[in-house]
Amino acid sequence: MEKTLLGSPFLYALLYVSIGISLAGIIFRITRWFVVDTGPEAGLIPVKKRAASVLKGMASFVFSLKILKMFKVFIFEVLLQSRILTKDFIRWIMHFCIFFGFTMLLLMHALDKIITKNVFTDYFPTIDPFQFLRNLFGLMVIFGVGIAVYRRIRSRGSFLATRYADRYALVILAVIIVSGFLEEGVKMISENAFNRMVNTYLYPDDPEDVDALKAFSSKQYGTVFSSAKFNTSPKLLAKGEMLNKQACASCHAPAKTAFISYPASRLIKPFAVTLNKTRADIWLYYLHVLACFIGLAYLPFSKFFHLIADPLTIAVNGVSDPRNVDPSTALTRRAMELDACTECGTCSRYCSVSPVFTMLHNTEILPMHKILTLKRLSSGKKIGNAQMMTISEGAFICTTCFKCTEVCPAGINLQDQWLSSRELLSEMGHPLPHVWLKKFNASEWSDRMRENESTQNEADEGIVRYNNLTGDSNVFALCIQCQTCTNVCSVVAARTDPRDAVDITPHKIMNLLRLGLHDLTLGSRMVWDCVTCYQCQENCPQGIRVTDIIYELKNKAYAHFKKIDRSAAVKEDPC
Amino acid sequence: MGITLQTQVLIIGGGATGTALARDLSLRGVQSILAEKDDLNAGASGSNHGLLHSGGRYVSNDQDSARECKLEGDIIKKLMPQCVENTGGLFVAVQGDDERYITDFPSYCAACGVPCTRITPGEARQLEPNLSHAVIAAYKVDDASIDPFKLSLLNMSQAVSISSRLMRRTKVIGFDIQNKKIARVALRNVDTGKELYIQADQVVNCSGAWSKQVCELAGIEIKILYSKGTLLVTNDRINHRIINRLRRPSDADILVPGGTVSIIGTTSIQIENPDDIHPTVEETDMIVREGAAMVPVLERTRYVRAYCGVRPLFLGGMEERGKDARAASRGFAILDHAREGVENFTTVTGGKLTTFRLMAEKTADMVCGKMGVARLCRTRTEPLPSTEECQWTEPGLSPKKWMRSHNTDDIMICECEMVTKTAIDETIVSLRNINEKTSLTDICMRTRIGRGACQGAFCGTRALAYLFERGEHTAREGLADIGNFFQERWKGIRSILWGDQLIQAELTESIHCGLFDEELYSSLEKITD
Amino acid sequence: MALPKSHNYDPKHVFDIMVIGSGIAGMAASLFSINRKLSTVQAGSAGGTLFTSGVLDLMAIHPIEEKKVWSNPWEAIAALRDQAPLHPYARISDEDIHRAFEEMVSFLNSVGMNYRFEKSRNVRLITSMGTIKHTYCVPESMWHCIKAHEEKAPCLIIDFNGLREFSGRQISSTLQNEWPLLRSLRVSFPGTEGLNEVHPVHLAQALELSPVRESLAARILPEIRNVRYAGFPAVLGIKKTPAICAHLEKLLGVPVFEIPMMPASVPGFRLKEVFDSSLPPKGLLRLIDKRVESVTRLDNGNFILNIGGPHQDQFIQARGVILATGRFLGKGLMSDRKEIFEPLFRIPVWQPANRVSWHRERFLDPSGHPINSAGIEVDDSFRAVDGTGKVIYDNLFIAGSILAHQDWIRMKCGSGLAFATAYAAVNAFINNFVNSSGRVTA
Amino acid sequence: MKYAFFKGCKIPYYLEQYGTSTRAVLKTFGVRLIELNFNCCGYPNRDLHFESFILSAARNMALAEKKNLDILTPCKCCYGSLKHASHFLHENEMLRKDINAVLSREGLAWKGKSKVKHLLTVLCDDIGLPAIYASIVKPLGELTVAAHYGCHALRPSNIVHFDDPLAPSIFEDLIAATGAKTVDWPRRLDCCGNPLWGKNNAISLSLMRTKVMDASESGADCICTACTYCQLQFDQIQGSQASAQNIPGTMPAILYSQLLGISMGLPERLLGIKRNIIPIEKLK
Repeated sequence: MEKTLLGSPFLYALLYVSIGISLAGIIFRITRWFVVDTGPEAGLIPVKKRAASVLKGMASFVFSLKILKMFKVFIFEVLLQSRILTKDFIRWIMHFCIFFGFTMLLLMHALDKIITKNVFTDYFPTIDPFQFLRNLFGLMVIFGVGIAVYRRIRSRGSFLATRYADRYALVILAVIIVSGFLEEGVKMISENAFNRMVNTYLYPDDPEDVDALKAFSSKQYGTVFSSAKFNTSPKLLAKGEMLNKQACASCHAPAKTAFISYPASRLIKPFAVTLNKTRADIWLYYLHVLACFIGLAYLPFSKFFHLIADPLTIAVNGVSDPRNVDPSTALTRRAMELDACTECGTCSRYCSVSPVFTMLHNTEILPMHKILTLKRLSSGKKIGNAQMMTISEGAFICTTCFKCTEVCPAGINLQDQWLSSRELLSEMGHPLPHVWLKKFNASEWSDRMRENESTQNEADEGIVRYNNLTGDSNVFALCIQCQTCTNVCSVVAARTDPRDAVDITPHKIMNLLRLGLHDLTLGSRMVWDCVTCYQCQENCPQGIRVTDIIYELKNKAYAHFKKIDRSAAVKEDPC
Repeated sequence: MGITLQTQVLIIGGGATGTALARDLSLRGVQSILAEKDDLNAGASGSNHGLLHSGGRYVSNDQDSARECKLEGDIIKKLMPQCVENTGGLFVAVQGDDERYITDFPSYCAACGVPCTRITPGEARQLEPNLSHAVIAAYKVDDASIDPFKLSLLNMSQAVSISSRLMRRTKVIGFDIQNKKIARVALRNVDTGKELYIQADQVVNCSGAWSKQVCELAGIEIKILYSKGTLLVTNDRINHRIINRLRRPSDADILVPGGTVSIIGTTSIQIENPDDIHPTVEETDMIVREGAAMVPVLERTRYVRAYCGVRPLFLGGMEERGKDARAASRGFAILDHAREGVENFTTVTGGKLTTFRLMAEKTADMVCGKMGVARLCRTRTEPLPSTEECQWTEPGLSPKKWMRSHNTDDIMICECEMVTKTAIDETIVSLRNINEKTSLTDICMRTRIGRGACQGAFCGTRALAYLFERGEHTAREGLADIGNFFQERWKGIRSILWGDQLIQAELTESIHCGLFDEELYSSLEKITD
Repeated sequence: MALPKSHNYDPKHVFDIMVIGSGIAGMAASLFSINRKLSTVQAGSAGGTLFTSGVLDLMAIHPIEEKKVWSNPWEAIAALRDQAPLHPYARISDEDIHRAFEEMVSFLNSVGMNYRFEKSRNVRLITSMGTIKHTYCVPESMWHCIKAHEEKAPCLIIDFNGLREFSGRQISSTLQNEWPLLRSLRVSFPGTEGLNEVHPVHLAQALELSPVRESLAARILPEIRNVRYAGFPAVLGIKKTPAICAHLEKLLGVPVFEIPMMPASVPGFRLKEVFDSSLPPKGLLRLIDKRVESVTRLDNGNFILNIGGPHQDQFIQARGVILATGRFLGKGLMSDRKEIFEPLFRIPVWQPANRVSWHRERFLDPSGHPINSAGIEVDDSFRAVDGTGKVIYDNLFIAGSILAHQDWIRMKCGSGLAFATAYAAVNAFINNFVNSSGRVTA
Repeated sequence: MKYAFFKGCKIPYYLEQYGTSTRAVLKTFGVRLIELNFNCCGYPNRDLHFESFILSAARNMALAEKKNLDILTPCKCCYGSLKHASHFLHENEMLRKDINAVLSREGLAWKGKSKVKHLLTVLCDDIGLPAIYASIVKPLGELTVAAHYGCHALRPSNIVHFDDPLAPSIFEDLIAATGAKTVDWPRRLDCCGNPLWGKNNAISLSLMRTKVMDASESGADCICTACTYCQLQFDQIQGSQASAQNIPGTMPAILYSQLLGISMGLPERLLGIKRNIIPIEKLK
């Protein structure tokens, strides 16, 4: 009957279906790497060409010495996950337990007919070491999952966001393993299982034999019998042991070596009778197998896809120079990298501008969130103007310091992602502030500010909290109009375009402030073209902090202007 | 002997009243010549707070004026908005001020129909952060600030555009009276010394503080009290609303925000002769002291200028009020000199900026009556049109326009007030229209050049260079001009030279005397007043 | 011995002289004292010499109310001595004044800022205002201006679009009667075509690059025709003026000269540049933009000066102090509504009775404003004295325009006064504190 | 000697040679450089948001403080930024409180204990010119160098305390040690233009070109920098521009750490001279 169970066409059907889905999904996702737009090169390079250049790249690679390097990379970075080990030991333990334990279960247990049996001719799942190892690997996975859950509960926050995908992955793992253990445990105590085996393997010549075996197995394996109307005399036990040796021991190691399932079986013993009645062994088995099938089918659409994307990414980037990116394969690689991100948050934890995030509270500053955004962008989702401005803020606050690229466990070339996405954003009309500010001249900005007066005050509050040079006439009232600041300003000297020259100069800033026309300074070229060389401040005979004033104006301008919708039209000041 | 001009009405004096009268008459189809011995608003019209009274100031001691102010104020806000900044105003009392007055104030206002609402000192300081913590009571009123220069310029320019004619720097030197009528008036150009005659059906004397002298030329005695008022201009604007001291009118108890600056004043000192007056150190100190009681920052702030004017207070039949200038009515009087036996001669005197239109209207009514012109006043109902060249007195306008137009060949001449050459060009044109030559002082009055922190040291130099470039000046004229210009400025800063502004003055002198040796050419300037 | 560097000098070092002030007088005092091997430290704002016109007056007008112009400065000084015995010049001999001038000018020449003067003659220099300035010693680059004016030679003044403070037309027109052959030409400065305003220092910096000079000359050359001189606004370079003049003369084929213009102008920047860059290498420790916050005096008479730097106040010990903080512009004197005071040492300031009498009613009043004669009174070795004529500190010396009883603006004696008094002050310090062996005594 | 080595954001990716050459040079003087988990110095964000700038800088200084180390940075912008931040933190108590409140979340605090030093200051003051002179094995006699000071270390002097802001000499002194000649060039204290790169390239380039022109007219073979950004401007950007528009007369730029390294005979591998875009003929 066990045969029929395993081989039930129903299950096989399911198995093939899930394998089918899984493969289709994988193929689908991989093909997407060649289609989605992930950078400024997009549109320039047709899909065909992308695919072609990738193949060419692979070909040329295979026949190069890099293959050796690749081997090294594969051992250390893929199998041993050295990239994680160097940054975070606990995390490495967790990840390695899950990865190794599950892989071994897959190979030794799930695929035993195909692999284990052929390697070990005497293989039988219920004899040692297999029974023991199965428990061991199972334990590793459970342990890993445990750590994972613990980490996610403990370090909540912007660096490690837990979303549906993560929960799902952990749950499915847990279900598979736990159901596995329980099923094993239930079998141990199951009378049906005992009877089945007795009927199959024992040829009793003495009616007492069955009782003896029962007695022994209930002692040895803890099997629970509904009708225990036999007296467990030592003699009987001895006989049972003997019979066991003949008939069972060859395929049944003592249950204790199943060091998880056995204790489990002890725990559920009280309910044994009911369990036996309800044939728990069977439905637990179904649960176990189905969980595996679901996991398999859902793999390409779940976090587990990194099982495919990560090794590839690590391998590809492991052998290529992050500083000069081959534009022909760039798009595809980036797409793959986006899939490789497991949102582990390492990048954000090491991000050079995370203090800026702490102050501005714009998650788009953090690399991990930026990758998610890039995923959204590349999937071609519509994103609102306001949201785009937030995204662009984050993108350009990044200092491209290369740290995140160095620490990414998936080996993603984040640097390249940032650089390309910036170009992309600029093309989409969301360049860095110094550039989009120039969309209007000073007085056009002042018009816009007038229309958005409501937002202004609270924007200012943040700025005047610590110093208010631009609001305090004592700061600039000292000006005696000597224009030294302007004369020493190399930016003013560098102006050659008459249009630019019709803009204010440092001393004019002082005058506009005194005339109470702050809003005319904020959007001025002078303020935003200032190289902050401090010549004006150093040379002012009246000791006016000219450059610091310009800095403050920039802060004010930015605080105001980023609230203003640049696409909206406004009325001119009827002056 | 000089030429003789004909006109229906000769208006003597180009202040607020004179120019308004010219406008009023021309709107009634009456042709006129306005003769001004110096320049528009050279007298009290150009040297006051620029305050459009809600009336609150006079409710206690001069109810009629208060009512007039209320009515006229509303008309002006409606018809001449381009000259008004509707700031609103406060009346505040500080510790030690008369409690009775504080409590009675609302009833006074009610009596004159002047709206006022009480607010707590806290609220007042909310509105005006610079207010003293010693403030114990505050009322909100409808005061506004007004640009008297723009006002007169616009009035005059409309008058000229219709039928009137302006003659600046032309002084009346005598009347030729034949059978109870002024047959012709003799005038002299104060620069060239050229003399000329004007024959007019009616002669109206709007010469404010000088109306006494003018009357004397016609052998008529009128009783005028000269009250000198001095005001100080701060380097930057320190209040949003007009701030009045809540007490019976006294010294330095009004702080008026005018565009980019604030103006504190005034004093009231009785003088004998309206000519050759200038702010004194004593007045300045007193104003700073008094003003600081209300707005402490006035003690520390930088002042860029002081100026003073003479209020002509008509004492007709109220000598008993004694000689206290403040007690004298701020109301106006229109004197038909037919009584003294000169039939076509009228003098309008007294009054205040806020009621200038009304004065002009009433005067025009009388003059028209005499001439048998039946048309009614239109200034009460028709808005005052704006013109390009008359807008440049508005603070902060020039930089706004400059940055808006983004015109690549517009040069900035004055940096403090950020006045561009466009403003100068338009001024030059407007003066050419009345075929006159432009001087730095003219430009200063019509734009804001020289009114800022540097008081002409830098912008005067640039403006002069520009006038030469335009060929407005030749030879030694330039030096004479800038000499006069500096003297004109000097009158206004001499009394406020301490701290930062003294530094500025030293810089000015070290440039123009230390480097340019201009003092050696000082004989070139004409000695004015 | 390693020169003290402003980034790593030894704070315990006791300096011989601390010069307070970075104007002409302060710079002169620093120069003279390092020339005399005194360890010297100078504190002052960065812009000390910015407002100087670049021409060096000695003495031209006295008595000012008569506008009497002297062609020989020494005669003027002589006249001054017996008519105004309180004037600082009256305390210094002609020789010393001359030596002071010589020492300063030779320093300037040694660092490539060539100056020129004739021992006993004031020169008449054209200004951008079209006036004639009476002065004594001018930069080489302005010398031809004087010559051209004397000869009334055919001359072309070049000015630039957007250089708002300078109009060749104004100059030629103002001078047309006395100098009919003076013409003017307006061109766009290379690289500033169409700009609505240009700034003198930027032009000067640009002219330091030869391609700019060539393209500028090319624009002028057609107009040169029969003129004998070419005049420019004073923008001919900051560091390389002589070379630039030479190059332009070569390109144009006529002598070129500069006309001084409204401060803050290039000649001022030149002096600043020269002093800034040439004195520290000679051993001067400069504490830039650091006002002296307060002063205390040790029993041995040494001054401890607290130099204000945010949160790292430096304390400098010096045996003598030369106070050359200038007048109001230099913050050496300050004023409120009541009085004029000296903010640092709080030493008495001789001044008019009250504010009413600070200034006259006419700005250009020939007799000058009384406030300009206010200042610190000193004894013959330029030590500050109180009202009774008693020396306040025997090691506090005063130099420059902060001194009382002089009106440098009207008398045209600013630079000469600065040099001479600085010279006298340094020597006085040496005479009083340095014994024959040349060692400084505490 | 031991310092916390503050590389700044640009060195790891854009200018590795500055990091390696600095390490190499300092190693020979027995200086140990410790790398901490520093973040951005804050300079790039000062334009946009004051507190972000201060917090960034403060966190770095707090990290160094925790380890009782002074900070050494080879970048003048980082130097200036850290100096400014500590100035503001000193000045403004409210700011100090707020920032420390944020820092305390990571168990950090800014007390202003550890000093911020620039590579040049360390070489000139802590190691000392004599030691440097002594270490020279191959003087660069034939090379004439224009020292480019870089704004953010120099001004405002009352905050950065680097050298005399108007007549600095520290850089020339250090170059002289290598045996190279220095030139006095009018624009030596001006800005390199990099702060505007990517923001207003026209001005950024014209600033750079004027300096380059000036340097070559003053007879220099190359410009010497001691700042990441200045070097990027003069080498990579000038180089790329030159090649893009084949402009002749480009002026090579070399980092002081490289210059010194050469004269000390350190191996090319560490100095990374070859990584510089524009080669210096005389050094070939």
